Amino acid sequence: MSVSELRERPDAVVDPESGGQPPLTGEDRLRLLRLMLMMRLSEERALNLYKQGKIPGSFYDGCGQEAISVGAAFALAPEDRLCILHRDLGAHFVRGLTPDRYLANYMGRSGGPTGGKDGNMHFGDPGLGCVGMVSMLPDMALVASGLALAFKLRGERRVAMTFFGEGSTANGQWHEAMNLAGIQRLPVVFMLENNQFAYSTPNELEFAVDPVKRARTYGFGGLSVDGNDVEAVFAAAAEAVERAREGEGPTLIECRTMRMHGHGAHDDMSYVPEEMLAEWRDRDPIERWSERLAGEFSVPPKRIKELREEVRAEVDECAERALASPMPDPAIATEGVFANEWRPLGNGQAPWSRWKQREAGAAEDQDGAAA
Amino acid sequence: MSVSELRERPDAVVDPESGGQPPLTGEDRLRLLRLMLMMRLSEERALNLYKQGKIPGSFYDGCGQEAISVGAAFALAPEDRLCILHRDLGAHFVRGLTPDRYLANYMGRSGGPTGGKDGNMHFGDPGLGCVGMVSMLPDMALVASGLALAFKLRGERRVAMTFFGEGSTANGQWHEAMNLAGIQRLPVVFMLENNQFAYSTPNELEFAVDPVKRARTYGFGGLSVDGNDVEAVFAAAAEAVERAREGEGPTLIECRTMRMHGHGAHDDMSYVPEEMLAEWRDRDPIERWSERLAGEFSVPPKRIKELREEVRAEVDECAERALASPMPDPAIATEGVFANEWRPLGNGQAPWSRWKQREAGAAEDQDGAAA
Amino acid sequence: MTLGTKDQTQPIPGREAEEMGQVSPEVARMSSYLEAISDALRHEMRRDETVFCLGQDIGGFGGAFKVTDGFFEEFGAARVLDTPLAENAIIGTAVGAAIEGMKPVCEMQFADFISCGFDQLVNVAAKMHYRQGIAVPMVVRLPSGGGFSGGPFHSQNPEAWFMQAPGLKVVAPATPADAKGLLISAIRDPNPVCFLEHKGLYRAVRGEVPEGEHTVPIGEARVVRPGEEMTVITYGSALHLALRAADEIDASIEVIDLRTLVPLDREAIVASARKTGKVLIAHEATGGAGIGAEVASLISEHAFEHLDAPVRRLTAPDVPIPFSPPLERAVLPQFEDMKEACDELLSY
Amino acid sequence: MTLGTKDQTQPIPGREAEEMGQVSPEVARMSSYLEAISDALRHEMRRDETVFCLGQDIGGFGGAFKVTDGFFEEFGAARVLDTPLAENAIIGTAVGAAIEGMKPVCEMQFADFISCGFDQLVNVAAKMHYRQGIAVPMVVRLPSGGGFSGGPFHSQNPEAWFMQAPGLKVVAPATPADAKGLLISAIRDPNPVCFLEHKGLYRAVRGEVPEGEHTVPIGEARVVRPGEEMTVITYGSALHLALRAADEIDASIEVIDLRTLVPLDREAIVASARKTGKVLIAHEATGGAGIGAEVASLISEHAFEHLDAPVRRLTAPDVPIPFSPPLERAVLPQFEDMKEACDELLSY
Ligand SMILES: Cc1ncc(C[n+]2csc(CCOP(=O)(O)OP(=O)(O)O)c2C)c(N)n1
Ligand SMILES: Cc1ncc(C[n+]2csc(CCOP(=O)(O)OP(=O)(O)O)c2C)c(N)n1
Ligand SMILES: [Mg+2]
Ligand SMILES: [Mg+2]
Repeated sequence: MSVSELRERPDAVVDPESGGQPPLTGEDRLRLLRLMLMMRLSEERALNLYKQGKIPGSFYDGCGQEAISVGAAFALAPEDRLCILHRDLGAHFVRGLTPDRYLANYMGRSGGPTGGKDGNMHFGDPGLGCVGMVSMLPDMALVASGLALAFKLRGERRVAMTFFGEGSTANGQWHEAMNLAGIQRLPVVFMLENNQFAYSTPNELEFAVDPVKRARTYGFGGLSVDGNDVEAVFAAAAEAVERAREGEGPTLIECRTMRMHGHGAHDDMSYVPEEMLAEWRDRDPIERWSERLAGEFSVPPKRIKELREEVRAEVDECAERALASPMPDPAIATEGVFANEWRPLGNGQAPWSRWKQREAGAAEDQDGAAA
Repeated sequence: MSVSELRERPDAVVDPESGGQPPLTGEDRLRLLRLMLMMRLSEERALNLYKQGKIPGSFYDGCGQEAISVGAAFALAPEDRLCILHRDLGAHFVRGLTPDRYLANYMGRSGGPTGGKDGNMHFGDPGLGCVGMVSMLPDMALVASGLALAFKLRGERRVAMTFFGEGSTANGQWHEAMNLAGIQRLPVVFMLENNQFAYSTPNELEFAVDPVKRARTYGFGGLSVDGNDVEAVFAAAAEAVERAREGEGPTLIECRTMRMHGHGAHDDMSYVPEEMLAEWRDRDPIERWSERLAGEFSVPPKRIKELREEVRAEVDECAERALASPMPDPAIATEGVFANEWRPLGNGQAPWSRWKQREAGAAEDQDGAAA
Repeated sequence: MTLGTKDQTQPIPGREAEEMGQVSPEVARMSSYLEAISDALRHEMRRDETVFCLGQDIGGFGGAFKVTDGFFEEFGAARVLDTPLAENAIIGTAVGAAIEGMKPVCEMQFADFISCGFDQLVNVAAKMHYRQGIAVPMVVRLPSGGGFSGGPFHSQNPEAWFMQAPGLKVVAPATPADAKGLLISAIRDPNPVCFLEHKGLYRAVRGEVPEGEHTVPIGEARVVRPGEEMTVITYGSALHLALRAADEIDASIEVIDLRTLVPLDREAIVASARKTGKVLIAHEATGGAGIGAEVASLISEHAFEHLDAPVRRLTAPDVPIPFSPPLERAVLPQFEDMKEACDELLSY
Repeated sequence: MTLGTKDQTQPIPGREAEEMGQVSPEVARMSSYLEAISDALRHEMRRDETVFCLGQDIGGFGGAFKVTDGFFEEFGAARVLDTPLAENAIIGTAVGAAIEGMKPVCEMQFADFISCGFDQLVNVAAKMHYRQGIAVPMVVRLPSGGGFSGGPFHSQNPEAWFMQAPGLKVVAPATPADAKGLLISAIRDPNPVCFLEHKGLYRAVRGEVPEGEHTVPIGEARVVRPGEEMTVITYGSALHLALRAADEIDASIEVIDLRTLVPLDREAIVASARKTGKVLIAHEATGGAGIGAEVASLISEHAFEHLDAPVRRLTAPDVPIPFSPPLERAVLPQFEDMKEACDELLSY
């Protein structure tokens, strides 16, 4: 997101001048590309498996929206927490999930995070700080607020992040989450993905006014960014995460984007005008980022091609692993309704160089202390 | 409400100049006073009955808020519909309910509109175009939107009105109602009664920003008026009703007021600072209106005193009637779970001279046609 | 009986009330369960201008399961109203519209989402007439049930919740003819009716459905197959398991399709229990405090002396419905479970 | 048994698991049911920093029923969190906080308002561990029940809804000692627990309550009064009617207080039914698909050969709870109803 773009938004919460965010390194930029590619290629692979009848039930992907989940989650520290939604596979990968576990979950195999108990995108790896979504939208906005409440109550400098589609903002729970987060100034970042449709329902039947405008009426900032620009999403998220961590409360970030596939694989999206799709196809987040890397950041096109091939090979390998994962034992179907003990969520990976530096710093400090 | 006051509000939906509302006649002004007095004295009477143990369960009143329900409902035509809430007894009286039925309902007698099936303010007289509230707040905002939807679907020039407290706006259903009403431009008027508290909870724990500000983000106008000024409430409501009738969609009207009694009769409201109460006591809506009538509108103080005595006598008589109403037959306890047929709601009374004139006009027309 | 006064106040609707609309083969045609639902809806919308539909993606898109396919074109946007993603809004505005003389038919995209509109359903719609004498003629269509890896949020059978919310009628047809007949009856009923349509039957079940006018009275069970040695009382998807088991097992098995769950057809239930003395109650919903528990209790209370064996239940266990096929099969009653349960009861 | 596999998957928690916390009179004192609940909450909040309360008006005001009276002063605004009027928000944020290691205790101002937080309860809290292995240690306190003209929205007993939402534990104490012991156990349980506290018992029932540490294991019924001729299985407010009836009737009546509704103590239920052969199940909630139906079905399935009479239920009929005293009395089970039901069963 260009600084001027930010400045233009009257309700932008982020002062682009204040910034002070450690910038993205060259490696970070390649990581962002890698993660978006991993999402794209994993979902393509999954769609194939679905068409081959290997995925039971239905299939949903986030084609065209890769910049959002990748860019937003990239801002988070290991100790932060996420509730990831159904268009946001990239966020799982940012936290360290491997595609085999994603594919295994979709196929109902025991190797998926839910071990076959739940399907499609209804999972999160607790070991990576993620709480899997429920179908009911946008219930996770409240759960994320609750995670944030725990951080606030304990005085921890940690942040919760969640995602929801623009259609989900019509549900009462969205309002309850925004209102409570505003009153309590919770350290939570709400990523609103406006992909133009809720299933077949266009924006004008979902709301009369863009819901990002409501942020101020809940007592916090809201801003819109180009959801197909991974750096713009990252920059907005990083600012919001930082503010949340500093005790300055929640932020609502609208990412304008387009759902490039049907709502699910069964949906031919005949309700979407072809021109609309064509227009957005030209703004493909992966293509655009690749071009910027090649142009502005002088990454050799060969490197980008290699990256793509590396990711493809990794996804292929993961698919094999997923296919080799057994179906669950029917005996577990009636197990696990109740917990015997509470266990903490684990920390996720945080590939942004800023956190790597912090870790390195901490390790150095320790080394120093040990020495 | 002074025109200048209206003009000062940046988010006022009503253009005070455009006006064009038939003005209040002298008789209208006395009617408003009469209705507010009837509410005050009926509730005082009910409180006494409660203290005497004649009212089972709990007791709620709207002391100090009389201008809102009276002023708002006064704008409605007979064919309009209402969902009246728990601080709004005056609206029932505007529509033609007599205090005996109110008191009988509170006492669980067969003479109340619910015949003892429901209690306290959970009633409405279907014959007068009212659908009684449920406890869950603010559910009636959606029901009122549904009444309005029926009008819109049938192309009728009719309006639905409902009320809710500021605390209830935190509930998800409020948001769902506002959002839907905005999208569909429903002919509905939402009266927001900000009486400073939701039970014991003060504004700052209910929301970070005054919810009237949200109206615009739902695609319609919102304005705040002095809820202790019956003319201000009436003027705002009349404009909003007119707009709704003309197909211009919903309006949210915040009436700033104070709940002068406890949440219920059991609540000593020790959480309310005495100065706050004292301040609001000086703005008593009935006293203020009486003074304005006596001053600006030259109503002889004697007339006002008489009116008060008339109403008191009427309430006394009604109390006797209510006390004479028998307890319901236990046999009905298990009857009426299911309906055998649908029956239309009846029209309410509409004491505003404008509607009386319309009726007179219609009657004349008929006379003319008959002749 | 004293207990009865506290426990069974709903009059059982007269059997003779509506004899119209029985299947008469000359005007019937083969339809899927899904087509039968669409037919009923279209029939009522053509017949009665006050009938309208509201729900998510039901307009131009024709609904997640295509029940309202073509309706938008025929009836227009106002009568096939696409709503925002807000279930309380759908049900709450339907209540208001119904009170004002419309006959709304709400679609939940999946029955599971009723949890998001629960309050308006159980508190506003259900209690309205009892409290105020105001009728609320509306239908909530609930695509329910599992068997196709819908997972914990797209497979539920929430009917027992509704039985614990007095004021709601509840129907759960198992055949195309009943789907049509009960939906028409539901739309004409002056009360809120929860219409459970099992997704697994949408395209899998076909049958003869009378063309045009066809109603099935609410509150009346059907003896689908008479028998002497035992009874299976069931509804929805489990009916088909029961009929197959009755076919395959060499014994005289009576199969009763409840069709309506509220008000229950107590007479039919008790009569069959008294006749055969052995009853299996089968449904797909979880067992604990389910419809089967109510039916079993009624039988133990009112047919005690006639019972030759314990009343058995075959239901899903009290767990969320899992996604993966082997897990889902382990949870939802299967044909083998049905057969085994019948065999066990027969040999008791 | 095959049916069992589909129908009763929840292991019955070991009876021996927690024998601590039995009433030992030397450290007990007389408390009301309400005081016992406050005590339990205070005890846990002092003991464990992660325990916090959230709900409407629970802070400075001390809650609609004063359960948290004085808590604000002792524990501060952060741990006695006044929320906006939004039940899904209360439960949903509690889920999140619980996952992150807090132990939230939510207060619904009245149990009836759970309909407004239903979705977060049944879909998010209840299914979390089954789906993802993530424990959600939280309690939802539900001031329930009628008998004081609360009317249709302040008198409900919603426990059967929860039994149809696998993943929730449900307790419903009837005595001060159990109220304290079960609330402490609920707070320490790593699952979402619905804690039904009957408003009619708050001040009306007093009893000995152990001071300090006192837990009652979840999942364990209590034989409050042993007997031979018949059993009343009950919980909550109806326990007190049963005990009075057992006192007044000249017969040996066993009275069992279920205390926990999910998971049900099937062993205790079936054992008593087998012993006495005559069972009345009594509760205040409406009957249709209620807890009583589940218990009656269990008995008919598992104690069939031992039954000497039909299993009877005494419950509210399937109607909303009316406001006016004569109507409410006609609906809620009264002492006379209990006595009559026992007499009838004894003379069967
Ligand atoms: C409470 C609820 N009602 C209905 C649905 C069914 N449903 C699933 S996805 C969807 C559309 C969601 O649109 P949006 O929030 O814009 O997210 P998107 O899928 O476009 O990313 C609907 C209606 C649901 N998941 N939850
Ligand atoms: C959904 C819901 N939750 C809780 C309550 C309990 N309750 C009754 S009135 C009230 C406060 C309402 O405050 P407000 O909306 O400001 O209206 P007021 O009483 O001040 O007029 C509460 C919390 C309720 N009625 N509905
Ligand atoms: Mg969308
Ligand atoms: Mg208020």
